Amino acid sequence: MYGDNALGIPILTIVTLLPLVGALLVALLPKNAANAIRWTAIAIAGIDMLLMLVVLFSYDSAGAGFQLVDRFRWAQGLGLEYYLGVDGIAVLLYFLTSLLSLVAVVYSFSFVNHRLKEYYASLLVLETGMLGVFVALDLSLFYVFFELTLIPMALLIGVWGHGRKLYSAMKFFLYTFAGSLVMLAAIVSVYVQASGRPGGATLNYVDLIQLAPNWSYGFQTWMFWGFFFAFAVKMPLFPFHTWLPDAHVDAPTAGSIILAGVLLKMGGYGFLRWLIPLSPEASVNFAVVPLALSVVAILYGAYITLVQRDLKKLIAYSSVASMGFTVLGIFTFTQQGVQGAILQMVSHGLISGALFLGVGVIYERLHTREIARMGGIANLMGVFTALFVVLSLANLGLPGMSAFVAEILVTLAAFRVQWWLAVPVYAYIIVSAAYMLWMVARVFYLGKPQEYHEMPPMKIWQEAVPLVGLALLSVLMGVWATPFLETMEPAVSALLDYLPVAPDTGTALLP
Amino acid sequence: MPPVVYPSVNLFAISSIIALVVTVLVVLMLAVAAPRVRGAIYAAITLAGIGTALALAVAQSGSAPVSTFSGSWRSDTLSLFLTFVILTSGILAVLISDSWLRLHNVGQAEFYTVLLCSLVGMITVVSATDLMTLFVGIELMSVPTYLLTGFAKHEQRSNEGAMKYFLLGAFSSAILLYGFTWAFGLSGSTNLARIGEFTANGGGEARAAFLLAILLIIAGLSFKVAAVPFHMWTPDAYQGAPTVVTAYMSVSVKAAGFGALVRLMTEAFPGMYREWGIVLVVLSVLTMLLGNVVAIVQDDVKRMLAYSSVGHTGFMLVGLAVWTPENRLAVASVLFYAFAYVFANLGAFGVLAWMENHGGGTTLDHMNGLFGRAPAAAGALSIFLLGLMGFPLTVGLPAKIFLVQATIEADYLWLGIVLVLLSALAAVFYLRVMFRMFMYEPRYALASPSQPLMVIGLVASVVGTVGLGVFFSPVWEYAQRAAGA
Amino acid sequence: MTPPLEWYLLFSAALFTIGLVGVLVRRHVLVIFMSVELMLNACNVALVAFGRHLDTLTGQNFVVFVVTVAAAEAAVGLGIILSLARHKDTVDVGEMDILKQ
Amino acid sequence: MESYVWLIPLAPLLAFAVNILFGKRWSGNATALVGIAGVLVSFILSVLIFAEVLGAEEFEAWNIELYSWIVSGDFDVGIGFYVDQLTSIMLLVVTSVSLLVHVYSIGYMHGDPGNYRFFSYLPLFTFSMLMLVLANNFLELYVFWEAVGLCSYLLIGFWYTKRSASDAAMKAFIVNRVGDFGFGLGVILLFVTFGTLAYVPVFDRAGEVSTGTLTIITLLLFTGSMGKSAQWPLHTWLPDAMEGPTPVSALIHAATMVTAGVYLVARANPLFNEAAGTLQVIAVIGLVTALLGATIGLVQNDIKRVMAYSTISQLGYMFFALGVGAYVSAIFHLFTHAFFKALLFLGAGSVMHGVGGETDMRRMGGLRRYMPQTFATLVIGSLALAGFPPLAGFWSKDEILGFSFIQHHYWVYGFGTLASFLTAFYITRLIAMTFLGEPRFDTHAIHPHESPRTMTVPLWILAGLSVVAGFVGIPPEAGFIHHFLEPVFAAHGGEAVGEGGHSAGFSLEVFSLMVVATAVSIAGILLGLAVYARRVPALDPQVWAGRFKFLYRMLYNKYYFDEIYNALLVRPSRALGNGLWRFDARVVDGVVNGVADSVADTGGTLRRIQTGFVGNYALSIAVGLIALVGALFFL
Amino acid sequence: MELHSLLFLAFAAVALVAAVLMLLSRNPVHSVLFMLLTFVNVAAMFVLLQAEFIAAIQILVYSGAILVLFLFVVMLLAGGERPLPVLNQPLQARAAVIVGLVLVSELALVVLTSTVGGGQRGPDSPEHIAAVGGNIEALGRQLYTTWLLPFEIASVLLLVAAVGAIYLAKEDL
Repeated sequence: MYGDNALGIPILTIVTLLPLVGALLVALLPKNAANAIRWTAIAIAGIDMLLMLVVLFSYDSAGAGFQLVDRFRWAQGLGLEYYLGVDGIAVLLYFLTSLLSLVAVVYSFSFVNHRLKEYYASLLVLETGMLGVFVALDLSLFYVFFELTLIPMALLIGVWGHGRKLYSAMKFFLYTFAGSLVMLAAIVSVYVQASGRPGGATLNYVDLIQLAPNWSYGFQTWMFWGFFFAFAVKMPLFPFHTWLPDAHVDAPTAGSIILAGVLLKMGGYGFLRWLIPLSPEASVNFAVVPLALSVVAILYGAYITLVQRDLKKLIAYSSVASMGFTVLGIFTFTQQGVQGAILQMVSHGLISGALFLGVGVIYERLHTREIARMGGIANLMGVFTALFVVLSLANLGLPGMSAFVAEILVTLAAFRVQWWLAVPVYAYIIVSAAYMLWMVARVFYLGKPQEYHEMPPMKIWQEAVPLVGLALLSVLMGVWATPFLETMEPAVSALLDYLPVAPDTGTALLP
Repeated sequence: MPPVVYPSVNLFAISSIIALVVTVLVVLMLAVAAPRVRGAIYAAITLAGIGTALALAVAQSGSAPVSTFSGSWRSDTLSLFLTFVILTSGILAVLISDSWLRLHNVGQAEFYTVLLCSLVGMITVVSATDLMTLFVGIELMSVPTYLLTGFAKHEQRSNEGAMKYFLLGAFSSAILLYGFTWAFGLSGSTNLARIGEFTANGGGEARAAFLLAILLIIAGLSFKVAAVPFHMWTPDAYQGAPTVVTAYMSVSVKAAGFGALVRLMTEAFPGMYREWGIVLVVLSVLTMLLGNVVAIVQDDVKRMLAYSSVGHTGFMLVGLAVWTPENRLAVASVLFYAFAYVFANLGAFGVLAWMENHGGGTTLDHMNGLFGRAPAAAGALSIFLLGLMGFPLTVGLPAKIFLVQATIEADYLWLGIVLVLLSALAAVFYLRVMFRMFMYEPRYALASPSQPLMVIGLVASVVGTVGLGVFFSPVWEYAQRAAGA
Repeated sequence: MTPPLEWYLLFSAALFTIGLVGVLVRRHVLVIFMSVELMLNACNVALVAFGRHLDTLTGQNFVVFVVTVAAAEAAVGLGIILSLARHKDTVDVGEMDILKQ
Repeated sequence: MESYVWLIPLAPLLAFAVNILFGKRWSGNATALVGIAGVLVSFILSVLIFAEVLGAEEFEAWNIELYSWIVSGDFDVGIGFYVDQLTSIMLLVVTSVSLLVHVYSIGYMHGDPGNYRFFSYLPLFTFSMLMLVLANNFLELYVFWEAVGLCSYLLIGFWYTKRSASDAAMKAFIVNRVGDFGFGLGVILLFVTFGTLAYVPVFDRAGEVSTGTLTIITLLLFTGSMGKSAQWPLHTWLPDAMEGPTPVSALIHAATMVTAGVYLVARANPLFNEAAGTLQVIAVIGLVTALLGATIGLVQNDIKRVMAYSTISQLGYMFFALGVGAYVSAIFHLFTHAFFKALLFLGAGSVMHGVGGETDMRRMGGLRRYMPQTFATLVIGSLALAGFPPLAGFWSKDEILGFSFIQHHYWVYGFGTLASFLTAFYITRLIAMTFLGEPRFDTHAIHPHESPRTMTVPLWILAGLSVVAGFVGIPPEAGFIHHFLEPVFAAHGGEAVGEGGHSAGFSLEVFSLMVVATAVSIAGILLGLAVYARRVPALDPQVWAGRFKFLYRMLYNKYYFDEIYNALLVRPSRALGNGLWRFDARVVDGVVNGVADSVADTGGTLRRIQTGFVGNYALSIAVGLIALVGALFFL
Repeated sequence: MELHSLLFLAFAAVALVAAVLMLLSRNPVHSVLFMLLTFVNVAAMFVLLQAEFIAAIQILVYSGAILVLFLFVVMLLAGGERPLPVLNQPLQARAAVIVGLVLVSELALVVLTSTVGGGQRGPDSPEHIAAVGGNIEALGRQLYTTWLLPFEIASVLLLVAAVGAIYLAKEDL
């Protein structure tokens, strides 16, 4: 039952499903036991995080293939499996998920006082969904987890959000749901296609990558587009990104952290784990589309960010640009590109998660997200300012922080594919510096908040520690990226070997 | 004068309907003998009856297909599968109806009589292999549903819904009958298999006439399953009917109607599947589109669900439309969908009925903040709506997947994608209800009469919706066997 | 011999169409219902004619059931009309419009 | 010493860490002392390394790999150190100036509430700058290239509540990023071309690569230099950077960071040598910048801005020296310039300190009486800048001009000499306006005073260095520095010292050029004194400004570069952003919402079909029926 | 033979005209009477087709029971005394006529272009029927043997119709 699981216990199952159990636990607590609910949620998320460390330490980063596998057939005769496993592409994102979930849960401790039970239950269900996405190796299971994230996220936005929260929640849900339903049709196609093989139908990754290269080009084309929309919406890739600013602006802080930190990565992960392996030839041939869109996304996102007046929207649009690098890196199909893309996902998870937390810190004190109504925060909250500025610098790709490594790798990869692709992309570093510094100056340095609210210092465990921790992780990745890159190396190499591309120049098949 | 030769009769094959008819008699006699009986005694008797019928159907499921009564009845996996579906919806209907009947002082004996008779009709519809039996069965299915629609006889909307349903139902029955007439006249037999022999080669010189028969039949049955443009009665009748009745008939009539369609198309006209297939493709697209689009603009949840049920008819039609003699999945996917639909849709209407019993209503405003007032009800309704939406871990997802799979098998991928996109559209109105329940402030308090049977019914529906969403494979395998039979 | 089958069928088609048009153009609930009966009658004619042409009594048997069904429908229809009459003393389907859109 | 190199950057880094974490709670000069301690360690180590490099018979460059930073496929970049003669000189310059600025800042920053931040950023900068010069590969260089930019940003915006400081900091960072944009692409192209970024293999194989590729690479690298070293057209940030505290201007914006561009070109000389086209571009840009800076410097009234333009101009000198292949001369000038320009800035800081923060020279005058030490040191610095023999500036500047002349770059020589004349003139003007004549400030409100010892001592040290630093370059092209640096530039076949068909040392040709240079310098000084000290009526600056109104306006407004960039780049960018945003809302999102709305509208229309009238319903059925039956004729 | 055809034409003509008049007459009672006329003519047609039993129940059930029931209800309802509602949707009327014309031509086209008499010839030739004992005898035999199941189910249909109709029509319970 537990394939080559070194630990002998179904650790991935435990880690993945523990939050779901926690959600049930929370749901069973009495409504007015506020602190009990909070502590239970924190305990669950914390234990999950500890178990995640077990996963990390028992993961052999030099090993190829999937590790810590849990596997059994759950639909007899249909060939569907419950199949969990991590490889180098997944393990970092898997870790990131539990980290940011813990941050979100802890952050919410005193800031959420309304309908607590539902809140924490939603957060925990969301965590299970996200964790599952990164370890599910059967397409059916993947789809289940992929969709499972929708409802709690929509609830988080709709119930605990601000502004046009219902509109945003609805938009978030429908947009991503529509994308993933097309993917569903593609999954069913895979199933039908795969059911003709000798061993019976299958949807598991390991079997599918044996089959996919033999599929006709026409079928691969359909696979490509079928999966593309789901993940492009999730990323979100231009022009499917418009749900993102709305969702971010109206989401509660914890929701934004999760949304930016983890949810968007599901798209990039999906590209790597499913779209490309299932349409190897078509991915290479159609790569020009995501490449072009990602270049547009980077510049388009950056320029729009330049004129944002809402702090959350600013960071949200900057995410569009940042995630553009992920897509760009992936579809270069070079070692540097793909590794850079994964690194960018992890890095963006840390940085944007922390930035949104920072926005929360400000919002809790000033009750506004409008940059024009902020200012001079540096005079009142020095440490916070320092942290936020560091994170902003990380976001604009300052060397020594994680985003730089990712961006330089991706740009290098793009350059190798087509030099003129890299030139506009790299111009991003100018624009990103402009908007981040402009924001920092307006929010922290100049002026005073319009209505001088009291600015209590940061709450240590809820605000300061997560910010410091995330910033430190980003710095660690920035100054010593090798271990992270080595962890993903075997998986990325395997993926690239699988594709019909030249190892150095990737998609250089482009005209 | 030659002696009368009696046909061989296998009573075991029709034992389910015998059990139901016996139950009808028991109920009627009890009503006559003890008119003052109160409480859940009728419900208990009815449940026992349907349960017996279900047990007898299960008992038959192991044996080989039985054809009896001069070939007018066949008990095979297809009919048994649909019998399960119908009887399941019957049981759930009884469970959720009890408290409404008692709260509104509706004649229980009459209600259960009519309900049981409609079950007899539906089982006949799905088991009949002869046009004559089928026609009588369809009428025995329809007439009780007209009656049930009007069962809240003190409510004008109920009367009016019944009136419309009745008039249009009779109208479409006539169209259907005309189709049967032609099918009989062209082949000289009312037996489906015999007709099938005539149409095996595409109808020969009578091709046009056979097509006429097929199209008339499709028109007539499209009315029963509420396919566009024969669906117009649906919103009015569904909204006018007592909610429990809507719950019941929205799932069972559809299942039986599709059973009849499947039988007729695949047994009587299999040789002309290209022709009727394309017609059904067009109908399915129209139906999916209209049902889901108009549902978006409804403010009454009951009416919204009525339109959504039109949409679901469209989805199911997709499954049948892509039928080919080789495509085993087509019929199986329709069957599975019908089963899946029972739990989700009946459950959804059931929660509406629950709310009405509590003094609430069925408009969108009534849904506001339901989660705060009645978390269990809101949670249940959410699960049902997610099921209808086709969300993972509910039965709606595999149901939709199998339909799509069938389209792919038949190289009709675009139809599958249309289906999938319209499912996404459908999410709009289901979500809106959920949003109301979770994100709005409640408007009023709910009374809380005890409704034990209702709760059992709803819990059973939840279990069905979620349980089948995870462990769908036995049902799916059974459906595939039924389709292969 | 007897007139050809086609004549009967044409007659049946005409009768069916008249019934159908009747359903569409009349607002009196009973007249609508009678139009439906007309359609059923058209079917009956065709059934009997087909049966006669093919030397089978199945058509006539079918008619027996059709008549039975018509009777049952009539009973139910009148029941519904009467229950509706309690609220609205009308036979005009045009006035039955609380359910729409 | 090879195994202790890592201590050089580490010491200031530790100082930074200690100060940023704990400095806030400390009172007095504790943070300053921590900073000084850190830099002092670096300084001592640098001296030791210099001694070792100097003492070795045949010094082989140290190439130390610290750890593997990024490994991805064939992209393998580590963090490491590369120490050769050039590095050791740069280490000396950086650590010594840094040390002096640290000491000076004790006095200068005394009492500033952000003291601890200042003494955190300054070591951080020192660390970054040291890493920059120590880097052993291009990506590492790039990283610390940006890191010093960050420190510059932080320090320019040190008084962040001031709008102008904040804007200046942003501007510095963004303009530098424009340069880095090119630099980064250059690094990437380097890697794509060579398959590695480490100095040694890249330089070894420079000759194997086509000139075209190398030209592009070097041009891209030079873009980075233009940004960092404030070369035209990316020079606009440097004058604004004067918003930072003056010690910062001295350290970062005069002595060290801004010379990183020069260092880059010198370091990558094997590449540049192969790209003649690039060298020409560098020469032209350097020359343009030298003139641009010198001319604008003529009319500015802000004491620090004058110096800033002077820095721009002097950097231009270094670049055209590089452009004509005089690498050593460029480094020599970098070396001397570091001392006298730091001295000038610190002196200016001392002046400002004395007059309560005033920077406008029109409100100074006659300060000589109040702050004699500052005056004396500043005069030494000015003379060094003006190229007055035998001060440091004379030797290095003269060598550049001489080299140009001897190498037959006569136009370079001509314009260089013109710039030299202008330099002498504006620095005299600065001294005259500040120290000579009568006070033009309110003597009742402001009581100028000499600065404390912590400030004057560094001034004197720097003044001493400004005097003697030039001697390492005597005789021209054959001095100590030339021999010392020869391996760096000769090893790769560059136009090494003493080659090129002319004799090094004091030839007649060289000597005559020196005379000319001295004459030009003295002419400039005399003219300056005549105009601003003596106030010769015929030379009244206002009259001349009126006469050449257009020219004056152009100079006074710095050739309108800021305005042009605003109109051509900044505003269009924002307009583009706004346009795209509107596009996003109306078109991209509009399509999404439009689809939703149109579906709802369709639904609204379709629901009206449901009239409630049975006849209509039946009609629908009937129409469906005839449509179906009609279809049979087509099936 | 000629006579058969002539009679058929006559009956058909009268039936159709009566049917059209039923549609057109304003008074529901008139409608019922025209309906009766149609039914009688159809019954006569059944006789022509040698379906005597069917003709009989056509008269008995339709004319005798159902139409009388209609008349009863028409009288019962107060609405019956009001002037009959007129269709006030000209579009609907026009559409109905067009639909009717299209439908009848489509049906006619099918009847005339397709082979409609090609079905399986059954065992119930006139000789066979005569041998069994006539139309009613033969019909009865089949009804109670071959069609036993639908016959029983039809009985359930009548039962439920009765129960339901009574429940709905009942004043109160």
